[in-house]
Amino acid sequence: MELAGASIHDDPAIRVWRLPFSFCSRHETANFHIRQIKKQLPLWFWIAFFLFVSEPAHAKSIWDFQEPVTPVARTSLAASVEFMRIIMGIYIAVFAVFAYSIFKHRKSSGAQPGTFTGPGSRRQWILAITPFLLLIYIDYIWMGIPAFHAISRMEDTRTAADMTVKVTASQWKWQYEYPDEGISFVSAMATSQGQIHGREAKGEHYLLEVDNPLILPTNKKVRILLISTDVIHSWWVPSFGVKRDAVPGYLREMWVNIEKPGIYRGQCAQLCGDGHSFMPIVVEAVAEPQFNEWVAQKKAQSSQAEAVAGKAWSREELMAKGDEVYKVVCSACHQADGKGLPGAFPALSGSSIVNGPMLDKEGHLFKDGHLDRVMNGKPGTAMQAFKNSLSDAEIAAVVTYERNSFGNRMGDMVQPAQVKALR
Amino acid sequence: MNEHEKRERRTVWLVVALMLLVAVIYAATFIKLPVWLPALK
Amino acid sequence: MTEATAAVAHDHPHAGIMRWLTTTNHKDLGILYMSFGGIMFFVGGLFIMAVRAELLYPGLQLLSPGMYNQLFTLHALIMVFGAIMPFATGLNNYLIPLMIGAPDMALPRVNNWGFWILPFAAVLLLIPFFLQFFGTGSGATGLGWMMHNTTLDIQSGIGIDFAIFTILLLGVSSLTGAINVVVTALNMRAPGMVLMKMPLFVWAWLITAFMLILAMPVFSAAATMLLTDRHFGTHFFDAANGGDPILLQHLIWFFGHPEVYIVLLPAWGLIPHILATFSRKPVYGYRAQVYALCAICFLSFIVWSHHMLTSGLPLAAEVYFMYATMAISVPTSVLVFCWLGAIWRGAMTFETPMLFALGFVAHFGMGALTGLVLPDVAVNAQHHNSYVLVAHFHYTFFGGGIFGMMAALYYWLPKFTGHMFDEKLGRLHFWLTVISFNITFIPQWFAGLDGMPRHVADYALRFSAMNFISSVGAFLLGLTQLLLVYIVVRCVRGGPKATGQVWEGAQGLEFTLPSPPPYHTFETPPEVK
Amino acid sequence: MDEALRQANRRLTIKLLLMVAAATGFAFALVPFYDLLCKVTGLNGKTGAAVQIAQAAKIDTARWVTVEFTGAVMPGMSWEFRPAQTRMRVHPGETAKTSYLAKNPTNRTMSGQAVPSVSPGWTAEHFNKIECFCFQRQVLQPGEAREMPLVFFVSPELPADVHEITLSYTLFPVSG
Repeated sequence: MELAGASIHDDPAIRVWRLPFSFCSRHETANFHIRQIKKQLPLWFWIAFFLFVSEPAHAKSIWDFQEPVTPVARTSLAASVEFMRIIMGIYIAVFAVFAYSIFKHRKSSGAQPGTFTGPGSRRQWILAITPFLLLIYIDYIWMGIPAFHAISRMEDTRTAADMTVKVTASQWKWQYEYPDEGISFVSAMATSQGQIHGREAKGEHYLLEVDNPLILPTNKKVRILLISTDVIHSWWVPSFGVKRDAVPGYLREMWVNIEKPGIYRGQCAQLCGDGHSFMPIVVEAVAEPQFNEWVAQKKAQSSQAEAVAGKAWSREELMAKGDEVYKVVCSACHQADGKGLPGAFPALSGSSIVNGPMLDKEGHLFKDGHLDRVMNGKPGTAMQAFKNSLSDAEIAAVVTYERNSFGNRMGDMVQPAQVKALR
Repeated sequence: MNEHEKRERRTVWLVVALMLLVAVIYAATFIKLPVWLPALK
Repeated sequence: MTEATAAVAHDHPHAGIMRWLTTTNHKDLGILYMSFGGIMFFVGGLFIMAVRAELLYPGLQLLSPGMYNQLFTLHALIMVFGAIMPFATGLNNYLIPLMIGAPDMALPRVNNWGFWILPFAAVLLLIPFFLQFFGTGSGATGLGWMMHNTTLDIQSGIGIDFAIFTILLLGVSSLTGAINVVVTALNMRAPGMVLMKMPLFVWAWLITAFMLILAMPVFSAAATMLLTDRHFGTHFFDAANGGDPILLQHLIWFFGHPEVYIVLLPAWGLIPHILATFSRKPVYGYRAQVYALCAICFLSFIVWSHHMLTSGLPLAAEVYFMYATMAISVPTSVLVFCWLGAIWRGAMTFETPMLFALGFVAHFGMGALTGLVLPDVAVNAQHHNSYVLVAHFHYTFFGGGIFGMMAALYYWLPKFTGHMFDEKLGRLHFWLTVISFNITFIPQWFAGLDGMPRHVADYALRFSAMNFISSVGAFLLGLTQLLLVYIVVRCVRGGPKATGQVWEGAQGLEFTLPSPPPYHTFETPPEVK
Repeated sequence: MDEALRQANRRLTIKLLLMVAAATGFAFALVPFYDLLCKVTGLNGKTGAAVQIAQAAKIDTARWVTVEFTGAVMPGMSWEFRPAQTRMRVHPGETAKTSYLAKNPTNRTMSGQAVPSVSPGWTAEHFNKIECFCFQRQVLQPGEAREMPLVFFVSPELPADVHEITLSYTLFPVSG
């Protein structure tokens, strides 16, 4: 199983924000951006050209969303394109009249001001009323009726779903759960802090890449349940045409039916605190056989992990594995030497929690002790609940490692089987 | 009562009425809206 | 003696600073309000410049995400509550008594109080922002202008509490102002000025005042509930104890949607004045406009949930809010139709106020028409909280609200100061504003259509080009506004004398007075035919 | 400034100060006042939600509704909390029984409160809980595991369009 990559929590610059103006922009990255932009500029000119010059036949390419791959997304794209055409038509029609008036009825061309204050003749009344009837027709019939069908499709409960996925949002990651398969994992952004702060070149999928993508089968109606464990988030993949808030304590649902295999990327769409920009969603849609293969593989992995957790580990095994896990998961905040970053991340070296009890005599988890912190996190801080993303063996290993490194000499260890019992 | 006094009296009543309206809406938000709004969920 | 007559009894203003601190004169207070609005316009602008500088390139260059959240939140709060609303209130203070032939506002001392709350509210909002640089607290509120996320977990610290107190203070200020407008408009009109002869600007403000009175208490109550949730153990919005985080959104948008019209209505009221003046024609469709404004006022209270169509409303509610929202397009298009009627077959000249008024119509038209698309729930699922939305409401707030305020400023500036402003510079200001405004916001449509969410401090590479152009446009737009300061300061200092009429086609009681109008006006009410 | 005016100003100052004092006092009085109000009116769920007793509802054997169960634990709760089964099929009107499993693996007695939520939200009124652990706070001793029963029925009035209902419990920590 892959380990959770560096997340937003790992970045000291975000925590130490009393110095908000860090002038760390480098010349080479600036050049890089400009090259990027140059590459995209023709697109912009192209769009501007179509917006101002072309006829509505080309409008589709202007108002394009990302490629729609679900029936809902296709419907909403079609509605959006048509609606945009209509309003551009109205805009051009209305402002053509304005423009005509502005050019014709000027004092400098000798126009004499009228004295009318409203429609006078019957003809003028008809002229005045028609646009409103047309508008009502557009609102409630032309666009209103398809819109109603689109909504009832979006909120469709008539057809049963083929499978269910539960999405649990928290600051700033997504946990995906397949209740029927018993699979659950955490998905967090995989873009490095170096890329964000301009120390490394930005990759192709900058900010839109995760460690564990959500895998979904194509051509299946997938019900997506949404809930949050802290603040309101919003799950949005533009290609799917659906967006729904994840509310703490309140279950929400929506559905997708992906018609085309591929990798689709989205982001959290509800301001949810400092890491709002760093909460991407990546969905990999695969054909059903591959999906089943993936499920089988995941299940094999977890039964393998369980088998590994079942055996008794030696101290050396735990320490070696713990070193590995620590480097990937913990060192970004607590640093490679376990000294932490003063004012931002606590040191593990000499820490009273690490050097304190973790299990009591009966084998119960010591509340707010070392193991509890690692498994269940500390609310309101960057320390997340790692029991959602690490296996029993990984937790046991890293805790054992921390208690016996950086000058900590607890001498004790914890077995994966114990961790398993405490989940 | 002359025109001026009448206007003053009207002013006072109007202000009192508007302030009452504000107070009622403020109170209703606390008391009634949590009761009404679940219907929207 | 009532306050009204007492104020009139003070024949001469105090000298120096005491004049401005103690004044109950509607013209002085109008100028105070407008100056305050102007200053806050630049404070809010400065904040958004920092935001756009961060967004110039992908990656985090200047700001931490927390700082970024604070800056755009303060930008929004300051622009809406600190710049546009006070400026519109300043206009009503100065102009309503002149337009209806009253000696002053009905409640001059309340008027003074209402104004002097504002600077303190602004200080309260900004204190936590500056305190963080000295190591105290965790900064100002960073939740977006309507604070529509649950605030219990998202941000601890004093920022939100200060914002809540700011909102409560602003509530008091707006409500006193609103009550004052209602009483003045209903009770202080010159003999012969029946309601249906009242100038449209006064009508628009009367309706705005009613909207404030109906909506502001809800906002204040929501803020109070938030405060008690945070500190006194209530559970209105806390899911743990049966509260509902979505209730906060309902309450806040119940205010927030009328608020959009509170910002826009004053501008809608003054645009017909300006269009009529420079077309040298009477106002077109006066009654239709009054009824349209009333209809919009009513509709604005029953459509709030279209701001939360992705929050998981039941199907029936989604359908209702969609159709109800679409209904707003009808009275709004009545207004546009009347604006067209106002210039049709006129004898137009294009002085700066007229340019801004026409710019208002063109840009607001774009914002309004895109507002017709957004309530379509299926489409909304795509546009909600994307940059499409950012572009949309800037076309209405800036293209509508601010263009309207600028038109009004140029239109009445000679009346306020007694001097004409530099017409050439005014036109330059207009064209630069239009160009840079569109450079700023057109790319945001495309970024949004392409899937860029709003409120993000950093973005994926596919949005780079659009954000780069948008940022450059924003810097231009910011710089351009310095020209406005120069024009206004020069006009206040001196310039060619303005006549009482000021503009050739100007109508209305305020133009029967000399420019600038004397300290006390209409002590004996004029007769209106 | 003449004496009369000065006196009038002084009186006004005193009155205003008194008003400030009264307003402050009122603000403090609000908390007990609000408690009283809640107690009297039953607002904000303070009197506790009433358990709906199943009427002799007609069982609609022609229809099946799938009920899914899911659980979430808020951060700070070190508990394990999950449904005993993830889904079951019931007829509308039929009384069904299932349970949630909770375990407190820590060495401390802790209490939690489960808040239910039903999706689609508007079907909540058709989802009736006869017996539910969500009405009281749950106290678990160190190491204690408990099976918490849930008895419910789906109302036959449930619109025919709905085939799936999901019930979620979010376990919140209760402090104090």
